[in-house]
Amino acid sequence: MKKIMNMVNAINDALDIKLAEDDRIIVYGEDVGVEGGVFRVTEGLQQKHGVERVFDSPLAESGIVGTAVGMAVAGLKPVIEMQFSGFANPAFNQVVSHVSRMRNRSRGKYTSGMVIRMPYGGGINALEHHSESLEAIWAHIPGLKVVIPSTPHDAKGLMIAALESEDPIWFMEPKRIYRAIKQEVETEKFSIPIGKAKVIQEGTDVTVVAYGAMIREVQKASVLAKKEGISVEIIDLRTIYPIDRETISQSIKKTGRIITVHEAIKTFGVGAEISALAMEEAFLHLEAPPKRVAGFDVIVPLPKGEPHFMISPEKIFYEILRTVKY
Amino acid sequence: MKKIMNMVNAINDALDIKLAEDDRIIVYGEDVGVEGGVFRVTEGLQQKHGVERVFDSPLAESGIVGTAVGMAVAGLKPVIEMQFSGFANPAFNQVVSHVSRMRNRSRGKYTSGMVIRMPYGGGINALEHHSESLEAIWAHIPGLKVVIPSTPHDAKGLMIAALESEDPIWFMEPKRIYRAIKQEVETEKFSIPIGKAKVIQEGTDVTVVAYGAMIREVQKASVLAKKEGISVEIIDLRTIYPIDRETISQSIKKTGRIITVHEAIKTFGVGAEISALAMEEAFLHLEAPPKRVAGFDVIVPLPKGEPHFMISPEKIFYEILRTVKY
Amino acid sequence: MFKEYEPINKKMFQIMDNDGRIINKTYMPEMSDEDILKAYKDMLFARTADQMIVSYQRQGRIYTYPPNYGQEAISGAVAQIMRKQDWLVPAFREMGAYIAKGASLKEIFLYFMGYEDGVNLKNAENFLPYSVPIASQLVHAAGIGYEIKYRKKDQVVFTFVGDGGTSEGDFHEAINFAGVWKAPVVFIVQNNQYGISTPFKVQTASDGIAIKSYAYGIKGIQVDGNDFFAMYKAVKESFEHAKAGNGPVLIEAVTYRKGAHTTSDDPTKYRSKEEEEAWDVKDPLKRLKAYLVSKKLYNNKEEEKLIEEFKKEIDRQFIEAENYGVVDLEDVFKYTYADMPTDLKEQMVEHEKFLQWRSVRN
Amino acid sequence: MFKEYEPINKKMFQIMDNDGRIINKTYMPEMSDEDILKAYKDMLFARTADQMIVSYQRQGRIYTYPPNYGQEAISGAVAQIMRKQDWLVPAFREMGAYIAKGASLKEIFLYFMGYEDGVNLKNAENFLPYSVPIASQLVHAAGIGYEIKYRKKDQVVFTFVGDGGTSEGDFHEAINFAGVWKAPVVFIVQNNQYGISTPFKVQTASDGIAIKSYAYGIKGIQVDGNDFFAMYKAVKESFEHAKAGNGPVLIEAVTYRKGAHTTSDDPTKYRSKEEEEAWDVKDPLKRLKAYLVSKKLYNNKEEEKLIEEFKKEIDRQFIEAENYGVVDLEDVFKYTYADMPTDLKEQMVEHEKFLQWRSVRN
Ligand SMILES: Cc1ncc(C[n+]2csc(CCOP(=O)(O)OP(=O)(O)O)c2C)c(N)n1
Ligand SMILES: Cc1ncc(C[n+]2csc(CCOP(=O)(O)OP(=O)(O)O)c2C)c(N)n1
Ligand SMILES: [Mg+2]
Ligand SMILES: [Mg+2]
Repeated sequence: MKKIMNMVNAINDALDIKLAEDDRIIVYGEDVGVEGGVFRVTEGLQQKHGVERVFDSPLAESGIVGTAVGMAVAGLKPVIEMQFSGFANPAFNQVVSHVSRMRNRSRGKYTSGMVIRMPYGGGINALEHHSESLEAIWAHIPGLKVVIPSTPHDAKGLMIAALESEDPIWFMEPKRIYRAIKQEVETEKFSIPIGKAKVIQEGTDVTVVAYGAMIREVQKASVLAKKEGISVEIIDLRTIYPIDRETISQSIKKTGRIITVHEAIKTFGVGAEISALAMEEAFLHLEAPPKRVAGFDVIVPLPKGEPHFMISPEKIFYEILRTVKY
Repeated sequence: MKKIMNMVNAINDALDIKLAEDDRIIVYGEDVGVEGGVFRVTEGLQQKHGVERVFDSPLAESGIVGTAVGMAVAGLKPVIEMQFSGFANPAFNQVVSHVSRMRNRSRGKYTSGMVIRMPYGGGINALEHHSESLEAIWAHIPGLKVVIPSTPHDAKGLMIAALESEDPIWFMEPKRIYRAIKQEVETEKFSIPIGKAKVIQEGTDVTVVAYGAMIREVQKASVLAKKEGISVEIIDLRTIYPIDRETISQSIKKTGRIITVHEAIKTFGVGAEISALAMEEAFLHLEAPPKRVAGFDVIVPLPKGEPHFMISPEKIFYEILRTVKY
Repeated sequence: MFKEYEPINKKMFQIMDNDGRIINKTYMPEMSDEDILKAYKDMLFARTADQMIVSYQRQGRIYTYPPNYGQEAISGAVAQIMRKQDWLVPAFREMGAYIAKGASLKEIFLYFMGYEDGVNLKNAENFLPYSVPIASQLVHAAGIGYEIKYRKKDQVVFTFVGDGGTSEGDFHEAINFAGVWKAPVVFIVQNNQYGISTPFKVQTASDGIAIKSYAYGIKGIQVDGNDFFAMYKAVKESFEHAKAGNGPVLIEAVTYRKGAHTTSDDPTKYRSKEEEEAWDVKDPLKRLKAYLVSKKLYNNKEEEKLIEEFKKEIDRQFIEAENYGVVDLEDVFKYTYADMPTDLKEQMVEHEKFLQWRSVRN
Repeated sequence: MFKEYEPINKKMFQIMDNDGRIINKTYMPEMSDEDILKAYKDMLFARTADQMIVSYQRQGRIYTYPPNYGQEAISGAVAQIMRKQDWLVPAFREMGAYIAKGASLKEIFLYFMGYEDGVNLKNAENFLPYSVPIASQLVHAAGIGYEIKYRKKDQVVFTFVGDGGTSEGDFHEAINFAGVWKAPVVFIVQNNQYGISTPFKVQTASDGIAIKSYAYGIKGIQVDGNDFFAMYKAVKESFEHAKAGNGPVLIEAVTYRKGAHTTSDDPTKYRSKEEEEAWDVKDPLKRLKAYLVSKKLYNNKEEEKLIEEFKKEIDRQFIEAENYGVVDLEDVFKYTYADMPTDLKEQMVEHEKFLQWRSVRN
C-alpha cells in the first residue's frame, strides 16, 4: 500500500514501524517527546510507544549523545535528535572520541549503533546557526556513516536501513524540503542500502552529483540545460560516507564531465572529495575539469543576505554550460 | 643574531618576545603555567611575565576557548593551549559558533583575535586520542585560519604572525618534530606571512605538497627519487586555510604532476581540496591524476599498530614513481 | 541578604506580593518614586514593543522572535542598575536590558528581520550580539570578567541564560571559571519553567537553580522574578558584590514565559490553561502597577496614553527598519576576516560574473 | 549517613585514623576479618603491580602509564562491592577495580604497551574501555543507567573521574542526566589534589567536590579516600542507594597521587617535598595494615612473602604480554565498521601492493 507523505511523515513512519518492531529502540532529544520535535518529526510517537521509549531530554547535546553511547553499549538502539545540525556542535567530542570508535576501541566487543538525526541546511529564513551544512566534517570521522535523503521515499528507506545498521549513522535531514516534496511512499517497511548512490536521471553530456535539498535545484537546472540540448546525468549521493566511488566513476566514464553541487561551503567540502576521486578513478575520461558549485567560504548569512548564498538552478545551469563548453 | 633552536624553543621564543612587547597577550590553558605545558612550550613564561599573564586554567576546553572569546572581545589577545589536538574537540562548538564568527556576527565591531595552539599528529607512541590530525575539519570553518609549521624557523615566524593577526589562528604544532629538528633561528622578531605556501625545493618532474611533520618524510622521499633521476618540487603549505592556490598551481603548471602527502586520513582530507584545486587551476597541464598519500580512513592505531598507519618516505617515493610513470 | 536566603534554605526572595503590597520591608530597595515609575514605564515599553513584534510577525513582516511576555521585571531590574561601562552578554530574551544598554528598537527589529546589521548597535557599547547556541555566551562573560580584573577596570558583566540552558556543559564551565577567577560577573538565569516545550523538571533534579551556586563556591539566590523590587534588590546586591571583587553571583529569577517560545511555537501543545492562569496573577507589570496605583503614583488613564505614545514610536522605528534596504553581495563576504583572502575575492568575482551572465540572459 | 555527612556541613567521612585506629565506630562496616584481609591483599597486589609497571616503563618496556600509587583504597573498596553484573565505566587510574572486574594484568599491560587488544578483556563483562578524554566517560555511565532502569535489571554502574575532570562540561551533563533519570550510577571522584601539575584550587572555587551534588539534586558525600573503611562504607551505602532506585550518588574520595601523573611527568616541578610528606602519613595501605597488624591478622613477614609471590605473578604476565606479537595490517582496518566498506578494502589492498613492491625492492 502507498500513502502520500512528505519527508517529515516518512521519517516518522520509519521510526514508528521500527519502534513497534524492535524494543531496543529509544527515541529522545530536546522536545522530541510531548511536542514531537520542533519540526514534528517524532509527533505522536510518545503517545503510541510510551514515555520510556520516546521522551524529552535535558538541553545538552553532549549529554544526549554521550548517554546514547552508554545505552548502545548496554544493548539499546538510541535514535537521538539534534534540534538543528548547528546544535550538534557541543556533541562533537562525544561523536569523535566515542560514538565513531566504540567498536574499534573495544575490538568489536561493544558498539555504538545509533542514529543521530537532525535537520540541516538553509533556505528557511532562520536565525543564526540554523542554516549550516557541516556534512564534510562528520564525513571525515572514521567510524561514522553519513546519510542525507532527498525525497520522502528515500528518507523512509534510508532511515529504516539506519535503524537496522550496526554502525552509528549520522542522519542529516534537509529541512528546506521537509514539507516541500510530497510523494507516494510504501506504507510497509522497506530499506535503501547505505553506501550506495543512485543515478536518478540518465544523461550523456555531464554528470551532476548532489544530495539533499540540492537535488531539486539540480533537476530544475537540468531542465534548463535540456532546452539547450544538454543531457545531464544526475547522481543522488544519498550517503556521504562511505562514498560510492563506483557509481560516480562509472558515470564520469560515460559523460566525461562532472560537477558537484552542494549548499555547504566549497573549500574542504564534499565537492573536493568528489573532484579528487573523479581524477583518481577516471582521469583519462575527463574532458573538462571537475567543477564545484557550492556555498561561498563564509558564514551562512541571515535571511536578508541568504539568497546570495543559496545555490540557484540558474547558477547550476551556468556551470553546466561552462563545463560542457570547456 | 642566531641561536640553535628546536620547535619548542622557537615557539617559546615567539611567545616570550610578544609577551614582552604587547600587554594584551595572555597565555593560558591546562598546565601551561607552573609546569610550562606538558611539552614545555610555555616553560619559563610565567616566571618571566607573571601569573596574571601566563597561568593554569581549569580542565575544560570549551571553557578555555569560550573565555578567550570574552577576553578577545574585551580587547585582549589570548593565546590558549589545547593540551593535545584531540582534546580540542570539546571546544568545537565555541570555535564554530563564536571564535570563527565574532567579527561577522558583530559586523566587525568585535573580533576574536586569538591564537589556539596545540600539538598534533602521530608517531610518538602515544595513548588513544593523542595522535589525530584533524586539520581538514578546522580548515572547513569560515573565519578561522589554520597554520602548521614544519621547522623551528617557520614555527617562530608563523607564531609571531599569528600573534599579530587580527583573525583567530588555529595553530597546529607537529609534536613528532617538536625536538627532532634543530636549526639556527634569528633571535630577533620576524614574521612569516600567513596564507602563503613556500616552495622549499625546486624540481621539474612532480610537485609534492605537504606540511608539518610530513615535510621531512617528503624530503627523504625526494632523495630516493633523485637517485632514480626524478626531480621533485616540494611545497610546504604552511597555512592550510586560506590555502595558497597560486603557489600550488604555478608549480603544477611547471611539473604537470601533483601529489599531496598528509598524515590525516584521506577521505575528505586536505589532499582532496588540493586535488580539486589542481584541476580547477591547471587542468590542461596535468599529465597524471593528482594523487593523495594519506592516512587510511581509520582511527589512528595505538603504538603497536601505528607504523602501519604512518606515512613512510618509501611510500611517498612509491607514489612519486607511479605518478611520474603514469 | 545572601546569608538569609542561602539556597540550602529553599526560601525564595520576595519583597512584594501578587497585589503589589510590600511584604518584606527589610529588603525594600531605596528607590525614589520617580525611579520606580521610570522602571515601570521601561517595562511597559518593552512589553508593548514585544507585543507589537508578535503582531508584526503574524503579518509576515518579521521572522521568528522570542517573546519576553511575563519576564519583563528581570531585564527591567537589570536595566535600572547596569551602567554604560558595564557589559551585557545576552541570550535572546531580555529586551528591556537591550534597550537600557542603548540598542534601538530599529536595530532589534533589523536582527529579527534577518539583517546581521541589527547587532551592530550604534549606541550600545560593551554589548555582545545575541547568542543563539544555548549557554555558549556564559563563558564569554567569564572571559570578559577576567579582562576587567586584569585591567583593574570598574566594570561588571551581566549575562543571561534560560532554565534549559543550565543543563549545558558551558553553563558549568562558565560559572566554574568565573568562580576560580573571582570574576565580576552576575549570572542571571531566567527560569521561565520551560525550554521550548520541555518543563523545568526534565532539565534537572535539583531544587531550582540557585542551589547550583554551591557547585562553584559562589553566592547564589533564588528570586521571585516577577517581583520587580526583589529583582532590583537582588541584582543590585549582586552587582555590588561582584564590583567589590568578591566574585560572581548566580541569580535564579523564577518567572513564567507567558507567551510562546518563539513566534513559531504553539504552547497549547504542552501546557494547560490552568497553569497559565495560575501564573497570570503573578504578572510582573500587574504587580508593580498595583504598587504604583496604591501609592497614587500612576493610573490607568496615564497608562493608556503611554501605550498610545509607545506604539507610535515603536511603529515608527519598525517602518524605518522595514526600509533598511537590501544586503549587497560584498556584505556576505567582508566580515569573515580582517582582510578578505584571495579565495573569497575570487569567489565573489566569479559570482558577479554569473550575475552578469544572468542579467544579460534574462 | 548521607544526612550526617551532608556536604553543606563540610565534614569529611572518616572511620579510621592515620594509625589504623577506628575513630568512628557507628559507621564501621560489617566485614569479616578475612574480607578485610582480602581487601588489603588486593590493594597490595595492585600497588605491587603499579610499582612494577613504573619500573618496566623506566626500562623502556612499556609506554606511558598513570600510576595509582596512594589511591589504592578507592578502587580497593569498589573492588569488594562491585558484582559481576555491575558495570564499570573507568577513567584510567583505578587498577584495583579493573582487576576486580576480571581484567588480567596481561591485558592491562597490553594496553599500555600500545595494543588495542588490551581493552578486549576476556573475563570482564560490563567493563568499558579506559577513557582518555577527561570526563567523557561519565555520560556513558548515565546512559547505561537508563538502560538498567528501562530493562529493570539488577545492576549498578560504577564510574570514575579525577578532580580535574570535574571542571569539564561532561561532568555536569552526566550527573545532571543521571539525576533526572534517577539512574543507578555511583559517580566516584578521585580527588588526588592534582590534574597533572594543576592543583585542585585552580579547578574550582567550591569547597571540595561532594558539594557539587546539590547542583543535581542527588546525594553526595566527601570521604577520606585513604581510609579503606570509610571508602568501603560510603561505596556500599551508595551502591545500595542506587540499586534501590533512589538515583545516583556522588562520592568525593579525598586522596593524593603519590606518584607522577604518568611515567612521563615530573612532580618535583610543581609540588613540594613537605606536601608529599604530609600525605605520606595518610597512606591507605599503611593505615589498613596498621589496623590488621593491631588485630594480629597480619604481619611484615607475611607481607614480604606476598610481595615476592605477587612480583613473580606480575612478571609472568608481563612477559606474556611482551610476547603478544605483532599487529597485522588488517587489524588496523577491521574494527572501524561492522562490515568493511569498499573504500577501506581498497586502501588496504593498495597498501599491500606497496608493501610487496617494497619487499621486492629491498
Ligand atoms: C546548543 C543549542 N541547542 C539547542 C538549541 C535550540 N533551542 C533554542 S531555544 C531552546 C530552549 C531554551 O530554553 P531556555 O534555556 O529555558 O530559554 P528560554 O527559551 O526559555 O528563554 C532550544 C532547545 C539551541 N539554540 N542551542
Ligand atoms: C578532554 C581532555 N583534556 C585534556 C586531557 C589531557 N590530560 C590527561 S590527564 C589530565 C589531568 C587529569 O586530571 P584529573 O581529572 O584530576 O585526573 P588524575 O590524572 O589526577 O587522575 C589531562 C589534562 C585529556 N586527556 N582529555
Ligand atoms: Mg526557559
Ligand atoms: Mg587529579
